[in-house]
Amino acid sequence: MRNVAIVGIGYTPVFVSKRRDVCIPEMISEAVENAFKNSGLTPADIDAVVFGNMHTFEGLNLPHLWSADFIASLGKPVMRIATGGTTGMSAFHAAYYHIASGLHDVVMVVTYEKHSEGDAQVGLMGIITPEIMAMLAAGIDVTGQKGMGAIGGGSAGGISYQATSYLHHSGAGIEHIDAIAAMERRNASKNPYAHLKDPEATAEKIAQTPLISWPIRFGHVCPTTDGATVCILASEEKAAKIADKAAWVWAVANCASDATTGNLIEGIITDPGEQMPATIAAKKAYERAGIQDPRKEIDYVEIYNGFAHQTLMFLERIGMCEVGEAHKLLEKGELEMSGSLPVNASGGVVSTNAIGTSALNRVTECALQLMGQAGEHQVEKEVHKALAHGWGGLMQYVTITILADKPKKL
Amino acid sequence: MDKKVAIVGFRMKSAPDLVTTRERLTFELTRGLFDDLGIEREDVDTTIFCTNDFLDGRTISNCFLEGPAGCYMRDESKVEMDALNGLMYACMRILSGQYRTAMVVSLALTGYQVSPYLHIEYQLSPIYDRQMRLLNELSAAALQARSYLTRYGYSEELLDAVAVQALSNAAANPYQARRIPGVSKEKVASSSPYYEPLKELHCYPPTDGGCVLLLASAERAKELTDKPVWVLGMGQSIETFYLGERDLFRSPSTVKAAKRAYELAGIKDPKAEVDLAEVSALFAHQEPLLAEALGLLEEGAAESSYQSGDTAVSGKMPINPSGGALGGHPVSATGLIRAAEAVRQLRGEAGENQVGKAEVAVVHGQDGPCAQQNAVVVLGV
Amino acid sequence: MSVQEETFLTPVVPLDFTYNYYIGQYLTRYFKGFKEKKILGSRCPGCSKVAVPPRKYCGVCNKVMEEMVELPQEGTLENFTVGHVTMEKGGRLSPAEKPYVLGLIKLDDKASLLLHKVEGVDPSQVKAGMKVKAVWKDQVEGDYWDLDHFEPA
Amino acid sequence: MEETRQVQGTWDLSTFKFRIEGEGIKNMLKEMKEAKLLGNRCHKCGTVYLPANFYCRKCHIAIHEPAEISDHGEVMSYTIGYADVRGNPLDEPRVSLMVKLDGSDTWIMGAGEDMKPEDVHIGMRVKIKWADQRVGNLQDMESFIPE
Repeated sequence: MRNVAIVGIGYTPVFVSKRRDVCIPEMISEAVENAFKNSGLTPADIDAVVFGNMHTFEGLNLPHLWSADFIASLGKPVMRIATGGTTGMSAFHAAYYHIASGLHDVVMVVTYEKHSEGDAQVGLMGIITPEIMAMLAAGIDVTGQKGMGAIGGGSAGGISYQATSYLHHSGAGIEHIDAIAAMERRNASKNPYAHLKDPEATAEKIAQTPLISWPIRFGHVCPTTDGATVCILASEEKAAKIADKAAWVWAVANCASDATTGNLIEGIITDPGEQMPATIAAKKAYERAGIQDPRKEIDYVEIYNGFAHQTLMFLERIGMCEVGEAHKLLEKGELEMSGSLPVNASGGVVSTNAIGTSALNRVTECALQLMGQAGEHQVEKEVHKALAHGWGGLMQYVTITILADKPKKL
Repeated sequence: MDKKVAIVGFRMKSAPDLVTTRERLTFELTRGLFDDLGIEREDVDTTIFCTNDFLDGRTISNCFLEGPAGCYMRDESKVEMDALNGLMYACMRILSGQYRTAMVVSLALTGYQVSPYLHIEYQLSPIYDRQMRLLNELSAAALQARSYLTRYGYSEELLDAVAVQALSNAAANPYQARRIPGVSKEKVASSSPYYEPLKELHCYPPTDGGCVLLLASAERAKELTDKPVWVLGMGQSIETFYLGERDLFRSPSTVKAAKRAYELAGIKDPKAEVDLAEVSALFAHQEPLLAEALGLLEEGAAESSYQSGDTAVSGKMPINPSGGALGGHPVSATGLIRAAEAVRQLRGEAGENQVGKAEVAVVHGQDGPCAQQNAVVVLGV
Repeated sequence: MSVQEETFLTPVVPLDFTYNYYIGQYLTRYFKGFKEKKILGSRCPGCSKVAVPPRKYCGVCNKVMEEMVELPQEGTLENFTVGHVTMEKGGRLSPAEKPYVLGLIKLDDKASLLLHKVEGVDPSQVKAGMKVKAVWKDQVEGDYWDLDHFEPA
Repeated sequence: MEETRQVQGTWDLSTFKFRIEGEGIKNMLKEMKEAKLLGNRCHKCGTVYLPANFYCRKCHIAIHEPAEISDHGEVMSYTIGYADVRGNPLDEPRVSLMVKLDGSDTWIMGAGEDMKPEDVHIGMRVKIKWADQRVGNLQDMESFIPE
């Protein structure tokens, strides 16, 4: 095992709903340029590239091929990773193993999404379209008008079942989902690379947005964003030469549940509130990082929260607090940038969701906090260890990355 | 890489049309592999999937396969490329020290369900090539074939010779999908013209199939098999996307990938040290083209090599003794199938297609129009 | 695990997902050139290679190709193929009504080869090295097919 | 920078021929004519799947043992719909339930009837309301009603 560090981060200058001015590789190249500026490295320093996005969202197969000339990759190994919402972090993990294996020293992760060119709703539906069509033939009514058709009863789909289950088991109320959504939109207003920003957001304001499907409101749901993120990783020896400041990888882990195995009805969603993969992946990550008590040892957390309740729910699932405790921490202000357990100072996925980048941004945002480079959204407490969480697949796959401000003792 | 990671087992299957589902094929191959090795799913530390969303007609196409592959509530990831890249990622995971075993799972049902050419269609630039509709997988390959033949002054008969050798080898290989008994030059030459100079039998057939393969650390490999096949080296590289800027008659990315793989494997003279090659040549011209890039054939000597039988099963540099991708190309799984075929050779289990001396094999996988991106793995016993 | 076809469900999915791609700054310039029947490329400040159609990056030099240059309308057929099939969207092959020629055309020694249709010549008579020239639509609109095809010069 | 024009592309799933697992659901539909629910059970770990699955995800073995499942069960989770799939508001809120049927280890989803949204809760007991005229299709299960 070798130590691996993050030595450079590059974002597109903006994360917005439509980049009408650029084609896909042009947009990606902006983040690559910024990563070189940020790290002081040049294309010649890069040994290998890992590339990730949700390619059915833009109707492009293996888009790293088209982008190859724009991402400083010619003549280098390029690996394409795709695991759904977690793609960005899965790509980061692949880059980590490129280096930890001893085969490469400096590896660049390139992720993007240009939602404006496709349709995320249909892209997501593409996961289970054949199953839905088969169910239609078998007599299901997917509009949820009657009978066995209630696939979530609305556009929020299976997520609503998850949120209900979370509220029931934690004792939290919909007002807590409103409050965490408001906190993240406020945090986003301090992050230049966030999409939905509202410095004046309050729980009351969020509560005024219409309900889609209890307990999910429009104000709880992530936007669709255009943007790209690049992250450069290096081995310990190289990092010492090229970086003044670095964030160090202490552990990476993942766990998959099962989407379906021909069990069509139950297969639409899995373990709605239980999210056992999150618990299993976090446990593995703590073991690998040598962390005994995550609540004491981890200073900062970035949660992948396509929907606002997930910030609270996943804090509990990954053992950062007891079941039923997250909303109490929120009430006390502990999850704020000034609190004892700051979460999603970036604004989270609920504020910015260029899907391919979303799970990587959880990692890069932890890295910025560790290096003290988060600018206006730098949290007040000192950050020595941080945890990034990614969630995706068909709501059944979780990735975890633990970073620290020092290399791990091997 | 010094015998740190071994291939300990594999299962594969190909046919023009497998009457099955992705889930059933995944279960069948992985259960078979576990039974071969006497292990259970808990013995697999991590799984790497290589499937393609466009061919599967699904977003995140592996997320229905975790159960059938045995990684329910376990560790996995997905490399959305030719599965030889998945094998490379699995090796990296083992080399890091984090995992002792890693399984690669790849499959595609492109025979009956969907056209395999869709795979390349969606790789083309949506703002230019896909609007013009001049370029497709076959027209691109034809331009590459012409460029290659012209450059070295080969006749079009070279394509027939390569195809006959590959298809004859495939006919004797029970794992292949396209098995034409008694295939002849005349049969190949009289097959339907696609894009000149390529005809139907110069091109891979639409294929259903898949392959699973288990890798293990040196220590764990000893417990799992008496016949480990070692991963000695690997490399991968990409070149420009733009066909109009590539010398289509050569494959610089394969040259780079091979250089890296040979360095890691300690191979200085591939012509002398390599015993056979399994090359993902999707079209007849690509086999000699890629074999040259791999440093196995003399540049410009392809016609004489194929005529003299040097590249045949009994020759001094057997290329695709399995029959290669002209015998079957379940897109994504092809590179992994090449690896499994090399394992059969290195274990001396290749039956009629067994080459004489088989101690070091080179395996190749490709992605992109005209093999824009290439992966090379060196295996040995 | 061989099973009968009847075991399976075979749903028809009557869905064609639609994508809308922004063409970006460089292809926009190319089509602006078309409005004046000009073929434009972008030149790399590193290797001075010219990309046709133009694009932002030279992947070899990793440099932005800001400079636009006009290319000659006449060039050499470097490589070609005669198509006997057509490929529909979705990758379905069908026999072509009649054979047709696709060529890679060199407009300038420094320029990348441009893939286009070659017409006005019997497909069996096409030779690499032929001189060809651009044929424009009478009415140009700054669109893909303004540059209609190439023909022997 | 200036806005640029858009061009179209499509991903035509209509050209695909999908084969998906159907044995379990076909057998289930057949039995539904008799107002019965048929799944299967793993002979090794006892997990019961509805519809029947061809393998056990926990044991990773092929499974064949049929298992009859009750039409009574417990609400695992629920949601109250206020908007349709396109986000347009509904005339009245719609109850949707996720129910674990007694004797099964999987769950099914369906509409809840004869219950007020404010009365629905996790752990609530419900049963399937069967159609009078059953044809062997999912519409045979009309809804869940309180037990």
